[in-house]
Amino acid sequence: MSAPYTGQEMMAIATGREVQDGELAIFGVGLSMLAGFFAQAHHAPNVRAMTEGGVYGATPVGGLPWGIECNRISANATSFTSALDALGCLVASGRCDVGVIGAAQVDKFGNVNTTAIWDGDGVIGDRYRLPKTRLNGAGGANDIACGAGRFIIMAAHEAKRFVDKVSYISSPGYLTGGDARSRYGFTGGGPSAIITTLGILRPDPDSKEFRLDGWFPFSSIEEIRANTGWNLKVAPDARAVPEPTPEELAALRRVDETGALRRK
Amino acid sequence: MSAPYTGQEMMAIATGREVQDGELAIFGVGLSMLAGFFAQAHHAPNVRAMTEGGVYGATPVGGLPWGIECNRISANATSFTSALDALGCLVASGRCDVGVIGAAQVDKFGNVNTTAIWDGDGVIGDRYRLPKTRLNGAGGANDIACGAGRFIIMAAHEAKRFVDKVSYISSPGYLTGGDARSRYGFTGGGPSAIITTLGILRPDPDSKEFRLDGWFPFSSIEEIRANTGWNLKVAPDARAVPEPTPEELAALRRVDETGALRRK
Amino acid sequence: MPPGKLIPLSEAVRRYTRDGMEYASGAALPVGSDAIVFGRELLRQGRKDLHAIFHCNSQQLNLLAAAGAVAKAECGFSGLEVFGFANGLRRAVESGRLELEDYSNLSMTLRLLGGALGWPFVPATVNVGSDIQDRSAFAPDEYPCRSKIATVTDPFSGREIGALRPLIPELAAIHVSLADPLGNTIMLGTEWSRFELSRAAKRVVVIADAIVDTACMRQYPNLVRIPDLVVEAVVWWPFAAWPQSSPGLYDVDEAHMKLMNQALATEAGTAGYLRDFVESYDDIGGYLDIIGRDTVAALSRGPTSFLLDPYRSWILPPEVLQ
Amino acid sequence: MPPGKLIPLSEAVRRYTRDGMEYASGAALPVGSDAIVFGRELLRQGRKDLHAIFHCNSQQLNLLAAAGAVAKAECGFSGLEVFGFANGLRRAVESGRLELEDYSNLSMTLRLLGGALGWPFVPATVNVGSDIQDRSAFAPDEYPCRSKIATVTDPFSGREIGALRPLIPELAAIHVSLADPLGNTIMLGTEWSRFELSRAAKRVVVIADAIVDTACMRQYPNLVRIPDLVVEAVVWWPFAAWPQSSPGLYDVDEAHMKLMNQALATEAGTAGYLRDFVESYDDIGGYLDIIGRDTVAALSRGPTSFLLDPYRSWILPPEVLQ
Repeated sequence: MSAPYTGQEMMAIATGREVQDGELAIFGVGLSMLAGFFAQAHHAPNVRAMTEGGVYGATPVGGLPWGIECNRISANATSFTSALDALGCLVASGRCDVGVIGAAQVDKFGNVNTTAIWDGDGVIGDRYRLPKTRLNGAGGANDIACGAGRFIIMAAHEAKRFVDKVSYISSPGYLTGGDARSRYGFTGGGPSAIITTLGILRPDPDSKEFRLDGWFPFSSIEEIRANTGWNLKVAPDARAVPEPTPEELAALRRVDETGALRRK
Repeated sequence: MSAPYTGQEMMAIATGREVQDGELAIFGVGLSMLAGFFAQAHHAPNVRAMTEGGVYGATPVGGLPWGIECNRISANATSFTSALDALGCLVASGRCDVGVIGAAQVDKFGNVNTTAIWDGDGVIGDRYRLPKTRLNGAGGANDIACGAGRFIIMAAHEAKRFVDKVSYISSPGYLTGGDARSRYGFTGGGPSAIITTLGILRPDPDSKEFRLDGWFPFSSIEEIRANTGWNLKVAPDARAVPEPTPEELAALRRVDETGALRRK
Repeated sequence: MPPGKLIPLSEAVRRYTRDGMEYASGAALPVGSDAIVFGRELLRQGRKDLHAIFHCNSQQLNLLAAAGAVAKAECGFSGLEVFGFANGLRRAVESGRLELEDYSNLSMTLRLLGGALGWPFVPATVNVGSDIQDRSAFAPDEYPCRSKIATVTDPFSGREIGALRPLIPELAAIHVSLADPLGNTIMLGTEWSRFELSRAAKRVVVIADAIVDTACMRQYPNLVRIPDLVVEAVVWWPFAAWPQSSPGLYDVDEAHMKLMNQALATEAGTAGYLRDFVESYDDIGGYLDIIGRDTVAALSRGPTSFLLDPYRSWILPPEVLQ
Repeated sequence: MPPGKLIPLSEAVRRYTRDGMEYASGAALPVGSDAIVFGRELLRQGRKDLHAIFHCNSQQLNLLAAAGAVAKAECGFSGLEVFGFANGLRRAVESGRLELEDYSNLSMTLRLLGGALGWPFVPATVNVGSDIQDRSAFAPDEYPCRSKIATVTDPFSGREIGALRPLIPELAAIHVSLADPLGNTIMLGTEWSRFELSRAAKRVVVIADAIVDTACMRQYPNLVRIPDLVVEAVVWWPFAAWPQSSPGLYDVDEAHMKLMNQALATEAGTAGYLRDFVESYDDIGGYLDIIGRDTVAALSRGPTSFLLDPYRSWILPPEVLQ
């Protein structure tokens, strides 16, 4: 890749483009937070950003925060409340417009697994059994997936991660597709996009199966299909995702002041 | 009455005697608050007193507070939280040991009406109709009556107020008596005493009907029965209530620094 | 730094209120923090048929009810504490002009919490078994009423408890001690249920006794329980809770509390009160004049005024705000 | 003024903990406020078979799990944020030595809220429809599981939502920034769910980085979200959250976060960590020595240290406290 930007930077910018000005938005740590603050620095100056612990009005200082309550994000907050407030009153209530979550595994209906990986066929089975690899659990992502108006999933595009059916639903996407979500009392609408290291998937409006919507300039339909564990359909209007503009890159790099995204 | 104390003072002291050291206790404004702080000043130095708005650690300054959040009680608080905390987390949860509430009307099972009085036979009837006299509503008293470990009712002893059946249950006592309370999910045990301007009533352990337990030195069984609207039974061990000791009176008067209770 | 979200009181009422709306105040117990001045402005602009949602009655609801501007009200306590019955509200209820739906002080908070969390109902271990559950002024023919407070069965124990209807008021006009121009706020004194209300209401306007620089909020972020991201507009109005109290800023005006409640006991008294204390000022200066400048000064020297000390240096002067 | 409720850390662990108990920490997200030092003392006193209730995993749970002191755990997030997977907890789960029941970060708070309010269940619009509802490590044979998260029908709309089990832990050991000897406390930084936990737990011990005079609380009563009347005992222990951060007091110790998590990835590493960082100190002075006095000084000069400024003058010196 000879582009004047890294794949991580493309992914952060593509995610940030999903966030609109004035929206109430919740970001996790790491790439997700950089994507959110990039949006704020570039095209969404009035985005109302929050973290799930109830830290409001803050922008990170001194580099990428180590965590949602890191001193790097607590240093210039205007308000500290609580998890009940942030995840309950603002997210599960349906007030939050958009959230960004990560995924260790994601399936064709946008269901997310961040809990564990099992041996063998990867399926847990009807009896709960010990996982081969324990991951981080749902955290606030389940709450965002249930409550936020829409949410965006970020994931590394590899066939083992993009599976037909996740082995454990930590955070619900469209479940079995169609209107399956409507059986539950969710206040949120479901995942609007999966931003990957290679491109962007979006759900078919009816079946809710995720289709290829765009490929990053350094990728292709073929590469993406080869790295997807289900038979990925391509949306009729799929196209190459525009590469970062100089303004976007400059804004992102102001936010990513220690260059965390440029190292990869 | 030639006693060196007023009837109001006797009533406050009798109420205060019900509060034990170390208890978590909730008091309303007026006489109830003076009774509580008298207990703290006299025999219960470690009573954990609170008001329903979530004002903790405060003792009134400059006279009887006008209200639960009056500056006279906000001036030396160690903590301000909220109604959800005080009435919910501390009272409705069952954590509060004792509460004191007032009553415009109380019946033989300790049910309290503070909502309204109706014309005619005083009964609202099967259809909600306009009251003759609108009172103050339930406030926090319903929450105390449902949630506090036990509660004490304070009321002026008059036949029109001590009725066979209140016309509206604002705050539940023992409802229809016996174990009627157990049908509901209440965390609290019910009223342990009615302290009146003339004496003290306590519930029969089985029927939960209130009986005369004690008369103030300036009153009598006869006067109390004559001022009670149901056929008041007298407990086998009923006796005259001991008059205030000099120490009790001194403690009460330190609390009642503007002499609100001495004027009547 | 101003204006940010700072707008005049009259503009806030014009922009965010309408006849017949569900209007919530942050009304705490009747002697505490409430933006009574917002109610005065509602009357000045002739708003009517309001559905008032007040945690507790305050002099605001007492006044709005006396003036005939409220058709329905829901609250947990309808008196004025040691100041007695609320004569204006009482008169409106007894005449049938106002339907008053009774809850308790906890159940009003729980209903706001339910609205804040987006729940369809809120569990309650209170109010059940009493006439608060069985009677409804809004559904007078239903007895015992179950459309107001229902019951629900705990799926774990099979035990039955109460179920309250959540509240999602169209507008909350919440009194706070301090706000910055962005809408970050500090409450001194108990929150009562203002936190839950600020998350439950569709729109929130805060009315602050004083405006401070945002630097104050960055120094005390743990005090900012209602942050800018839920606030639509900020109104600066000193003595906004008068004649009630605002801990740290001013004490209750005992004489006016009594005068006001006495006036609201009759139609004639109410008319006089509206003339003298609602229609009689043009701006903040005129408002402070009707309180009385001596009274303003005396009430500001209350026993809680030390509570304001840490924030005084950040208070923005009037010339920046008007 | 001291001691009031002030007791030594070792005494608090001796008096309030026991093998097999339901032990809750105020653990916030893994880089934030948590009394990790309380967990170290649990290990020093050999406590085992704990049922850990952690809103989120922290280095405390990671350590307790690695050392084999936890038989069951419930939490919403089990990682270490940007520091990666929690190796000690992970190893204990994968080996089957520890049953980890999964919830989400909101549902853990809601369960504490339900415990605080005395509700038999808590409504939830989250967790349903996922394997968090359908799977239970505590009831592995039940599928789809409904004894962990049930459903309940809204009596008003007929709509079905989730019902969570409330939490009422036997003990909560909650980290706070400041406490007075009576048990009034100030948290700087997000509360996370420490407020709800302090009302849900049967007993509350607070562990404070610094002890202040009660006059501080009277100046800032709105900051005192956990007041003395719910607190059983107060422990003073500086850098109680190390290597995690305590906003206003000290920053996260990045090097030790990594060293610790790397050590906990193996049995041998864990044994070494216990020897060097758990069993290796006799008192607060010795504890600060193992952190490193230079590190202590450097971490205290973090970007949030201005948050402590308003309270510094009330901090009581060590000689009064020991």
